[in-house]
Amino acid sequence: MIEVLYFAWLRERIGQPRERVETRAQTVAELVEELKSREERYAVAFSDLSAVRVAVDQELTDFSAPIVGAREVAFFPPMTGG
Amino acid sequence: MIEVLYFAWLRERIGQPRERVETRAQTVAELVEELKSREERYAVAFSDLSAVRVAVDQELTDFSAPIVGAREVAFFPPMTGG
Amino acid sequence: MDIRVQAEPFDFGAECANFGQGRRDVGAVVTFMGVVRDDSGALTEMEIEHYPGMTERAIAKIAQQARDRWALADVKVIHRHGRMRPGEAIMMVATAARHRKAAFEAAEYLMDYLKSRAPFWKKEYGADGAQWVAAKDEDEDALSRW
Amino acid sequence: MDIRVQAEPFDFGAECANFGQGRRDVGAVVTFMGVVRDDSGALTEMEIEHYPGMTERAIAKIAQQARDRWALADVKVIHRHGRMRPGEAIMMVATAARHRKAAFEAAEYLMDYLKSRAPFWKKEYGADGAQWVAAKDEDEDALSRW
Repeated sequence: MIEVLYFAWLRERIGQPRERVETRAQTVAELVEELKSREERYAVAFSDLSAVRVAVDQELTDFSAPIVGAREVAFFPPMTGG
Repeated sequence: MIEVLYFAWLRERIGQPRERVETRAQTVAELVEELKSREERYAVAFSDLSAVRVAVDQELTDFSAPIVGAREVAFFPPMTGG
Repeated sequence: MDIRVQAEPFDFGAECANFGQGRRDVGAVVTFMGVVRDDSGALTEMEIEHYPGMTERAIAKIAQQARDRWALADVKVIHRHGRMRPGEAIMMVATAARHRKAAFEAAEYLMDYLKSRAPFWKKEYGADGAQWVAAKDEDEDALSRW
Repeated sequence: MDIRVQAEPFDFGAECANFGQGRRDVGAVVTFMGVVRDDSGALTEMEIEHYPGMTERAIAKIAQQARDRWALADVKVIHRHGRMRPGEAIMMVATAARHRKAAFEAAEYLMDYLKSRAPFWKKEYGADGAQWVAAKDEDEDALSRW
């Protein structure tokens, strides 16, 4: 079980801020494929991955990152702080 | 008659902050030559002109600047504001 | 080092007042304040979403990097989330260093990284609805200078 | 535009407090404060001599150039003269602009020009006597970037 979080327009498109996901995915990319295959809203939200950033256990990383043993994975658009 | 001002170590070496000078010098450079020929303290203060800056009527300029009609000429070392 | 992520407004003047003071090794203090700007004339509010937990970690890491790289005597970062109106302060950074070059560079580094590497997302509310502020290529490009 | 040349101390926090506030077209405020630094550990006082009249003219010209070049919403420059002790504020600048790049650049421009083109001269008093601070080549060189 892994905690999956969504922020900004990804949260809005997926329709929830977080969920617990049962998965055997080894990497972020595999988790994304699994989610996309589950429901249309995920397929839409993840249709253009160049517009999506990911953090594993609150550290910014990329889609090839391993998630085995991770507590949380977060998806969000490019940040606009400052 | 022109008002001549000195600042920082130029003021200290010349021994006064300002003086009125009767001169026929046409340029700053001519004024400096005239002062240097007057007394040793001027010759010492103006011995290295690369270390001296000049303003005519409160505008930074260079030694070739004309001083005819000017009210004041100021000599000082490179500035250290900020 | 003082890092705060908060919904409440902060007092920029009061935050600047004592920063970097009372030390003999500080010659330069630089501060930056980001303010909600209304380019269209139709902005009613800005909302900033953030990622609690990661936000604090990301900012602490960025601030520590700046502190080490420019040997800063002190660093401060305050960043708000939630809703705010045009003219309100969004965030601030402050740096204290021996020389002005280090203080300026460190403040710009903090801003460049907070802009693109701290998990905040801005949404603008106006007469014509709400929309997420898009990240700019130039903000991402700005990181390449460091 | 607010330009002051004075012997009295100023309150950096209070000067920052309202600067650039209450406008919808300001997104970025940058401030810089220069402080008397004691590198040797033996500095007792710093004295700043200036050229009354020319100082105000030179600063006004530099500030106006910055204002025009970066379309600043506001500019502030305060510079002290006379004697001050380690830790005391010597001077400050503040810039308000739409974007952070303009606010930062304008503040650095002001500092670079105030450093080498405003008629101030610093003298340091310490245990081993007094000496004039020499201008640095790097300060003159800094002007070439503008």
